[in-house]
Amino acid sequence: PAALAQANPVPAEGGDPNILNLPSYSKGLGQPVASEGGYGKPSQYEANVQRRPSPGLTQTTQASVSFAPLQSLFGIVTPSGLHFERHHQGWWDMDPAKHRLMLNGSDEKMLKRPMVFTMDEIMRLPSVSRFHFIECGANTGMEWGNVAVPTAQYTHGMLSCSEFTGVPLKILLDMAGADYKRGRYLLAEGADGSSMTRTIPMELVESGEVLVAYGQNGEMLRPQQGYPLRLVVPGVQGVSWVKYLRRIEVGDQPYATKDEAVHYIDLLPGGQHRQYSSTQECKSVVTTPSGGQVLLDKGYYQISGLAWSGRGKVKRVDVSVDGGRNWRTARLQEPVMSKCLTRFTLDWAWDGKPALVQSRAMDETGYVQPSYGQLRAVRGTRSIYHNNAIQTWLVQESGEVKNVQLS
Amino acid sequence: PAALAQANPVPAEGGDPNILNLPSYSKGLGQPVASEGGYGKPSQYEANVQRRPSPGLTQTTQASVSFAPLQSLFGIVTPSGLHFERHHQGWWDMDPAKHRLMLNGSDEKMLKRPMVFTMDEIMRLPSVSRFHFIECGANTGMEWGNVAVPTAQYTHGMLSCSEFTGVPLKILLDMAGADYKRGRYLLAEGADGSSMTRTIPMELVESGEVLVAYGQNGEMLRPQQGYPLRLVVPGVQGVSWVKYLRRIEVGDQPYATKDEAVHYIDLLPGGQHRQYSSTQECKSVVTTPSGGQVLLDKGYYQISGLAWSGRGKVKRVDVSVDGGRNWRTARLQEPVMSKCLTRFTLDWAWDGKPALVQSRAMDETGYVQPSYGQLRAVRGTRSIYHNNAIQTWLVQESGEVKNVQLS
Amino acid sequence: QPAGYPGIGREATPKEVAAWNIDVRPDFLGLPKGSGTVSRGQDVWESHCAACHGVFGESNEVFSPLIGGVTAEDVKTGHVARLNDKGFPGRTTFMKVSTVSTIWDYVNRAMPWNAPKSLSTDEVYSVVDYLLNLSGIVPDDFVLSDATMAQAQQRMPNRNGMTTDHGLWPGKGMGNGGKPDVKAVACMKDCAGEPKVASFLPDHARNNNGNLAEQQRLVGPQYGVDTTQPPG
Amino acid sequence: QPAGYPGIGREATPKEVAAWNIDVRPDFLGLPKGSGTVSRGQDVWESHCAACHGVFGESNEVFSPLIGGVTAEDVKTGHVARLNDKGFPGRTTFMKVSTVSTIWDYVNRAMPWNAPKSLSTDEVYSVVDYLLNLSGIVPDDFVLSDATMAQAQQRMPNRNGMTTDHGLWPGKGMGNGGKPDVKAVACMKDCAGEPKVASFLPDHARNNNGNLAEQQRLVGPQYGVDTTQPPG
Ligand code: HEC
Ligand code: HEC
Ligand SMILES: [Ca+2]
Ligand SMILES: [Ca+2]
Ligand SMILES: [Ca+2]
Ligand SMILES: [Ca+2]
Ligand SMILES: [Ca+2]
Ligand SMILES: [Ca+2]
Ligand SMILES: [Co+2]
Ligand SMILES: [Co+2]
Repeated sequence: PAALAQANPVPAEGGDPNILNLPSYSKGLGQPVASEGGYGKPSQYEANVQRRPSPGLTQTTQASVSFAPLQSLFGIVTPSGLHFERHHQGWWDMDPAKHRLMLNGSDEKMLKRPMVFTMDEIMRLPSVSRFHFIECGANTGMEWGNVAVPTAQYTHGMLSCSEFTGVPLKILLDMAGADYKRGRYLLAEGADGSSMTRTIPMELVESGEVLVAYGQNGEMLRPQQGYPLRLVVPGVQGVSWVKYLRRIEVGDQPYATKDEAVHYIDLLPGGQHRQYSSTQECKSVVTTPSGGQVLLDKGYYQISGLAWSGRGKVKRVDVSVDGGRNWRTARLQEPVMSKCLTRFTLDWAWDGKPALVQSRAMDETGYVQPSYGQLRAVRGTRSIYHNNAIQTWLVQESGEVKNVQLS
Repeated sequence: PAALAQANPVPAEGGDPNILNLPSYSKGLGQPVASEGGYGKPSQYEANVQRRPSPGLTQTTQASVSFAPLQSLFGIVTPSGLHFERHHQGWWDMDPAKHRLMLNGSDEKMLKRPMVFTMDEIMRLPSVSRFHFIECGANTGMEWGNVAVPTAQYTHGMLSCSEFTGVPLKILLDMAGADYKRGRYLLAEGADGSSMTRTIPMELVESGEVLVAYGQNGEMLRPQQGYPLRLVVPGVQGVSWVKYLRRIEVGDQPYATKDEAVHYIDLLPGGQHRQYSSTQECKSVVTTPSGGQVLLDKGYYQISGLAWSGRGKVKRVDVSVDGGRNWRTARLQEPVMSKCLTRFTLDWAWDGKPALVQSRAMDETGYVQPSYGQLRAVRGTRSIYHNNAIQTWLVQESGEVKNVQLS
Repeated sequence: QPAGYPGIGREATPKEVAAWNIDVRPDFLGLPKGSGTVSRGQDVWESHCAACHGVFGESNEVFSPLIGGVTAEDVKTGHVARLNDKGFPGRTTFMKVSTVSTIWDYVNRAMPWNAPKSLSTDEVYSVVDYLLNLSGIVPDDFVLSDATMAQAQQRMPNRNGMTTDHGLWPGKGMGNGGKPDVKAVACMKDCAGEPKVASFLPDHARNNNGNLAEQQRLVGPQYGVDTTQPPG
Repeated sequence: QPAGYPGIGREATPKEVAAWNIDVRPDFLGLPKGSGTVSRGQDVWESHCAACHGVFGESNEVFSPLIGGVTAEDVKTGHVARLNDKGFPGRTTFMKVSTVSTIWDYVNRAMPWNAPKSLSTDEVYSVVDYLLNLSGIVPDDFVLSDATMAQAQQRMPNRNGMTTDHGLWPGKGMGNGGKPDVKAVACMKDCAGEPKVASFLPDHARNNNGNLAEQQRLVGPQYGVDTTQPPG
């Protein structure tokens, strides 16, 4: 169904019929407990809030993306049913009792002993639970050259945030007796058809941040997110968070796998590609208001959005409603966590005139999110990955909000 | 299906067949993106993880409870599909476009103007997002006299924790011009058949903590949790978090509604009842290991559980494996938030002998969770509500874990 | 218009407030004019309530009994003596409730359970009158009305049965200001005596909540016990 | 047994490691013995690959083209010149990839897409040989094997096309140690010139991603615009 009219007029009949005539649910008996088979679903009125592919973006549906509906989400937790998807060879629902994790070395001396773990064993080891964002390196990739898609879902929706639970990979490597001196690179490998592989720096493992995770938002990972096991690599692009994780190899060289030698490489002006670019730099986006929405009234609005950094905590977010000439500092919603989404908000009274709404995040390293001009001056316009430029939404006089880029 | 055997033996054939014979999913093409209608579901192998009513506890299924499966949850966020349910007259899926919130006074002078809001209007106002637990006042109520149910799901499962998003009620009361001097009590009322009503202290509203909430874990509230609007009253028992919220009245007296005059009152030795008891005091429970589980091996386990307090942050959790003679202080998982679940963990090497596992939480006020003996010395054994005694799980030599109470 | 958020929200009309402002307080604020009799109440009860609650409010088929357990002596003292009787099975509504407004308000807003808010005001007065009569609070000829409800209140069997002297009200108007009733100490070593198991589920009850093997995840540090089998 | 967590995990057997340790590195570590020819590769290609990728690897029906855009000159320089040509449509696999091991490893683990890991080692050598030949990297009679792959590597058209001199590797072994390439400043007042909209979606494309009215929540501070209707 299309949008409803926003109206709360002083009623003609001396009262709003929705108040004066009691609805059926005020006068009847409702549904029983556990009536959805012991696992509840959203309201029927929320059917518009879906993850969606972008038409024409990919040629197949199994090597494809569905985008999280950022424009409709609150706070920082992404409901697991709306978590963005990126598959290279489709998703599977694997029997966890048969799943195994192997640790081996690129050569015989890299590990004291190669090891095999069952899920039972992994879930018995010491675990931690941490909130982190995951962003695909290609998020906002369609927008490098110019505006390509209309809403925050499509511009920024390869982004989600969850509470992950798992075992620090360091614990497993210690058990296997890894040679941390020689073994400065890890290969993570999945059990699906693509057997996705990515090179991971040992530094992140040693920091205790990299998790062999089975839990997401309190329950097990969803099949689309790698059930029963995925690598969690906070701050690093999603492709490295290998799903259906079956193997970790400790090595002394990077692996130049398909998704780090043909894709997820950044084309620079001059024709060189940056390889092994992995960190997701500081970025933000306003989700309310955002492209494809219509503001129906002048007056008060709360500008709201998300900020994040692959290098640590978000320190500050500034918001402009005049296309970047003047900025005000937004409120950051606690808790502000490292390598995690941070929700920001700011009061705004819309005067009904065109407005260019932007947000600009800064992280604890002092790094400031760049404008398109600043980013393109270094990286050109033909990359696909790691576009963290400031997003601009144009609120038109009609109230309609459009995705625009400024010169 | 019943439990699988936990085994990872050194394989006879020189290798585990689950490794040597590649599974079909390593050799095939998986499922497309957005293949579950744009809203994903858990794995088929997680079907045992459900919210469940306790057989025989209630006579109807609409005035009833389903319990969250705490023994199977990770971290602190409760997946919304597994959030416990407590309905008094069933649940409804209400059209948010027709839902209204009214503010009025118990007399004409209590508010400068009674007001009506649409959902559109409420969602336009300044909002915050905060993580809080919600616990039914009757949680663990079956256990006041003696052991009644076998698992953590039934002993403690009227407990959940979410990121809630909504408007501080104070903002609405300010708009309506509430008389904060006279109006020290609020009545919150639902729109369902029960039109649930509870008295709320103005002090909690003034603190900014009470929210008129529409968001839960990033999406809208689920119908079972009050879609489209519920009151969030951090630290206070669930019944006060009125679902389907349609009205707030500011008054100068408490209201003695059915659920604060016939139920949710605490029977003391001597026959008096405590009325308007609302705060959920500091409490904790070990979820791993817990009743109904079987430990299949001696050796390392990570004891894990949840702690919370309606008076603020959890400061410390101690764990005993000898029935309370000796205690060790557990690790608290960051972030530790006020009136929110806190996950604790502790290493444990099970020697295969009977063990009595307990946890004891302390909050930032210095309050220490009591033993059954300490609690019953004051409140007797015939109350139904506010049982925050230390839970004991007996790990038997067979590995089977039982719910027990100690003398 | 309120300052700060122009255009958001509007003043409620008197008709609207009247439609929803249905609560009745212990001081009877909110109680609409009207009246009812015991005999009309019995008619209402038998046609709209008895199927669920039993003819005398004694049924526990869909909920705990409403009626029973109170005595003429309780009506005098305002304390229900049987609340102290551990042998008495269950605690009925009228054993607990101290305020007659509570019953009126609740029946008016929520009963009959499957058709709440379907009774007229006088029907509510009548059926509450009937329940008060069944409980021995008012005589057969008592007319319950906005004018007489205070008399009924004076005879509520448990009217003196409530206390707010506790630490669980998170505000200042009632209670003791938040002081907890139990003061435990976090002893760390050699704390209690030898622990003895005093209560546990008997083996014959182990399957009462269903097969626990089917209520635990299939993988993990431990599984669910198959409670269709005897222990061991 | 490892210390700390006795009984958890076990040593992998050599057979098990061999079954899963299939990766091939740029230095050819992991490359199994074997060989293949262009003509056998063409057979493999036509029966197992061409349906999706086109007979000459040129198809964009299921994925971007694998073949095309590289020249004999590129094979000499190790830089694909067309990566600099903004007019060239798309960027093929062989325009980008700098390491032949990458192709071998990927075909071996993941292709054919609908039946990964179904090719024999020699079939993988052959089909990769065929792709190298299509790209003008190896001659028609080139036998690709564990012994000759290094020769092919020396002729990869984009072998000099990669750099790790950037700040996006979160480790020490590569990159510049994490130094960002863009240094923006958080100006607060009168910052840029008059902002001008330089790019936006043309009106005729407004419904390209479906009706946006159906992609927004039905209630809230704003609704979705009905993109089946013209703007305004
Ligand atoms: C279809 C079944 C049904 C019918 C008909 C019904 N009730 Fe009830 N009644 C219930 C249930 C179930 C509850 C408990 C509701 C809850 O859990 O909050 C209840 C609760 C009550 C209570 C509160 C009891 C307590 O201790 O909380 C009163 C008083 C009551 N009913 C009176 C009435 C009256 C008067 C009528 C008729 C006008 C009536 N009921 C009709 C099922 C019914
Ligand atoms: C059923 C369709 C299909 C068949 C058959 C198939 N492919 Fe593919 N191929 C794909 C798709 C789709 C991708 C992209 C996968 C991804 O997104 O990761 C791909 C990717 C590739 C790539 C990597 C290209 C790049 O730039 O990432 C190579 C190389 C390749 N295929 C070679 C082969 C070979 C060799 C065969 C036969 C042995 C084969 N393909 C059979 C569909 C197919
Ligand atoms: Ca290897
Ligand atoms: Ca009132
Ligand atoms: Ca308005
Ligand atoms: Ca019964
Ligand atoms: Ca073992
Ligand atoms: Ca096509
Ligand atoms: Co990606
Ligand atoms: Co409750």
